[in-house]
Amino acid sequence: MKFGILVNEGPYTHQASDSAYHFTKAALEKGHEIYRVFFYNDGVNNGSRLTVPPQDERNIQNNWTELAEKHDLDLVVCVAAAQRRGILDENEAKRHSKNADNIAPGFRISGLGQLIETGIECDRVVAFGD
Amino acid sequence: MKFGILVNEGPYTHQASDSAYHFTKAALEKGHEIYRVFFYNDGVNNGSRLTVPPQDERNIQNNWTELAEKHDLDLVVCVAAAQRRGILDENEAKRHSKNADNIAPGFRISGLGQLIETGIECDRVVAFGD
Amino acid sequence: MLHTVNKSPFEKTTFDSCLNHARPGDAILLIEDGVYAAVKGTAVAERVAALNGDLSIYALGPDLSARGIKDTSLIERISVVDYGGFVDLVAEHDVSQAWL
Amino acid sequence: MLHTVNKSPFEKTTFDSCLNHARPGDAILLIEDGVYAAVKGTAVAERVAALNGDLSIYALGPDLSARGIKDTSLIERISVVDYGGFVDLVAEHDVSQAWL
Amino acid sequence: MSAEENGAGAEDQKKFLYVNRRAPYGTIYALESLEVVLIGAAFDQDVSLAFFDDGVFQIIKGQDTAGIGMKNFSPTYRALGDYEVTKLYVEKESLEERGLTADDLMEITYEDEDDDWAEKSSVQLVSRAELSEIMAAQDVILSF
Amino acid sequence: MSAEENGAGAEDQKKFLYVNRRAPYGTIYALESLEVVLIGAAFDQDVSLAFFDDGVFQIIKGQDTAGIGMKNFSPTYRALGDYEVTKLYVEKESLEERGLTADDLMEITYEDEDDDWAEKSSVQLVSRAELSEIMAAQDVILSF
Repeated sequence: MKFGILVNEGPYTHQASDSAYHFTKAALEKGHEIYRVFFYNDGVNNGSRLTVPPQDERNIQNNWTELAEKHDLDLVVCVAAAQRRGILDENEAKRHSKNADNIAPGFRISGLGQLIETGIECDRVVAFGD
Repeated sequence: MKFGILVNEGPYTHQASDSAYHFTKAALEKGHEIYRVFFYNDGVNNGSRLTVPPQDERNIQNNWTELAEKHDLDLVVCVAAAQRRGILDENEAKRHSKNADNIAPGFRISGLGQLIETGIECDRVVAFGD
Repeated sequence: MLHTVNKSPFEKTTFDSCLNHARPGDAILLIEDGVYAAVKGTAVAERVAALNGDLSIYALGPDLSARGIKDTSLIERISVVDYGGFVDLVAEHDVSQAWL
Repeated sequence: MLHTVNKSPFEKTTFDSCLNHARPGDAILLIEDGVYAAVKGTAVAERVAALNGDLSIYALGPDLSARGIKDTSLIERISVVDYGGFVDLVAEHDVSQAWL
Repeated sequence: MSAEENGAGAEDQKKFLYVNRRAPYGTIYALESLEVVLIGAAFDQDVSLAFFDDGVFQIIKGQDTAGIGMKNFSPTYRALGDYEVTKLYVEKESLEERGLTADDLMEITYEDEDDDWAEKSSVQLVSRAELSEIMAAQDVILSF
Repeated sequence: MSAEENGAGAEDQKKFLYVNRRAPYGTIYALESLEVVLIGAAFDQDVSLAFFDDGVFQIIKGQDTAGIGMKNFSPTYRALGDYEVTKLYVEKESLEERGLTADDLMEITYEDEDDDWAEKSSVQLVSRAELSEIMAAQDVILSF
């Protein structure tokens, strides 16, 4: 089956991103297709490469990046939500005259249409949040 | 009177930072001293200079930065909470081999002891959160 | 002692817990989504109206207006304050507890 | 239809609202802090035990273990699933609603 | 990207329901949910919005956010008709618990092209049981 | 910075209360509150912790987080005695509503230097009314 995943909260503060990660892994192990993981609201903060969690804790951004590499996942960060919260890629940084960007490998910034498309294309959409 | 302010949530997603800002402004207008504004939990995300809110919305980071300039406020972002969430200044970025930083003007990164000190030194501590 | 409550009483149990722990002479300030507890005729209004009279209950005006709540809709015992009044309440009470 | 609830029934009203809207034949999966609703002998347990038998209620095992909840503490009608079981529940039901 | 490119012509539209259960301003979920609805309107799907629990507060009349320095986004709900989003279900029980009636809600209307562009209300009051039926009939439920 | 440098010697200690009302793991507040307690212990103030509402779940026995991939931080509560944090108030009513008794809580102890280093429990069960008194007697309440 084709699954779409929606993550509405940032890393560490809420369990949402962890739950979504474990669900995604389990779905892949069962042979399902993950069409896209869409990060919205504070969920966009999962896509920052600047996080430095304590060494004895999981690294949520790395977990997503590695899972994406291994399974060729499409990790999409909503551009509007990302702008509000300061998650930028090189293009966005340039466009808004910011002198740094912080998007993590494996994540891409795109529009909300990608969430609607996920709803249209997928057999199931599962949301994780606060 | 000497006030300490604690902000536990990031910008935009919760009203906490807005409420803390309006409270701080009102306290200053009434002639109170703001000893420190301490940003903890997701509150550290208020200190990112990379946010680009829509033009018809308030800019929360700018609001804090300008208030700090005008009144010489001490805006402190907790280092441990900031590392988890990817808020870094130049030193922190270097120390953790990250190739970018994102701290906003007027904010500084320091330890949790600064929160305890706020409790010790202030007549009142007021917390804003989720 | 001053208690601040910032969540809707229909969504979270913080307001209930605050009422369970507030003592006579204490003050409660409703802010943000907490101001919905200040409205007459709701499923929680009776509990508020029946509270010990020694408990002062305030609601933040700017948060009421944002949510379209008129002064005429408020439970009688509620006093409305602005951010300056919020500051005064904090100053008047030895310690504040935010019911987050 | 599958409902997921991730908040403690003592903290938020999402579990209540879910029960109010679930229909016979639906399934409810308790995850994260939602698993506290699966425990026997609490102030909410009676409501869960008394629900229509056509409503299936599941709780996520890894979240139960993290919170120190043993299988013997669970209300009888609750079935425990792992993340794979969560995936199966989503697949088996046409649509999922997350009670955030 | 147009709806056609997504293979979502009228014959294979999906039923999308946006669930609104949170109050505005205290958190951003109401606003960011509305932003999804506006973008989603371009995709030519069968769209409905449900307002229940504290979500009914989103469409209350007379919101004035000047004092909290935030943008009042409530007028946007009134523009939904222009986006052909015309089905807003509001749960009666949620209104009652909050001491509200239909008169407390903003007037949200659309012009019905199948009825000589007559102006009609987009808001439909439904019972809890009816709302449960509506939810169960969806293909995709988006809840923030 | 030492406590002395802060002008916080024993004669002018402040009473700090850390309020714990949230369950662990679902959100980070319990963990990050505990991190404040550990740092704060160096400041030689009069420190208490209150566990009530869902906060009582923080100190439940038998937590095993292997399956959710998060760190089990509950053993840190047992180390609080080493930091001279020895007053943990737990509300009886909160336990009862959750079907819990004192036996469900971890054993958290300290060695009493004024009583020949006898090992004593740091946990004190208090009624709701007693907890209200304790809260009212504080100089600083930190709640996350």
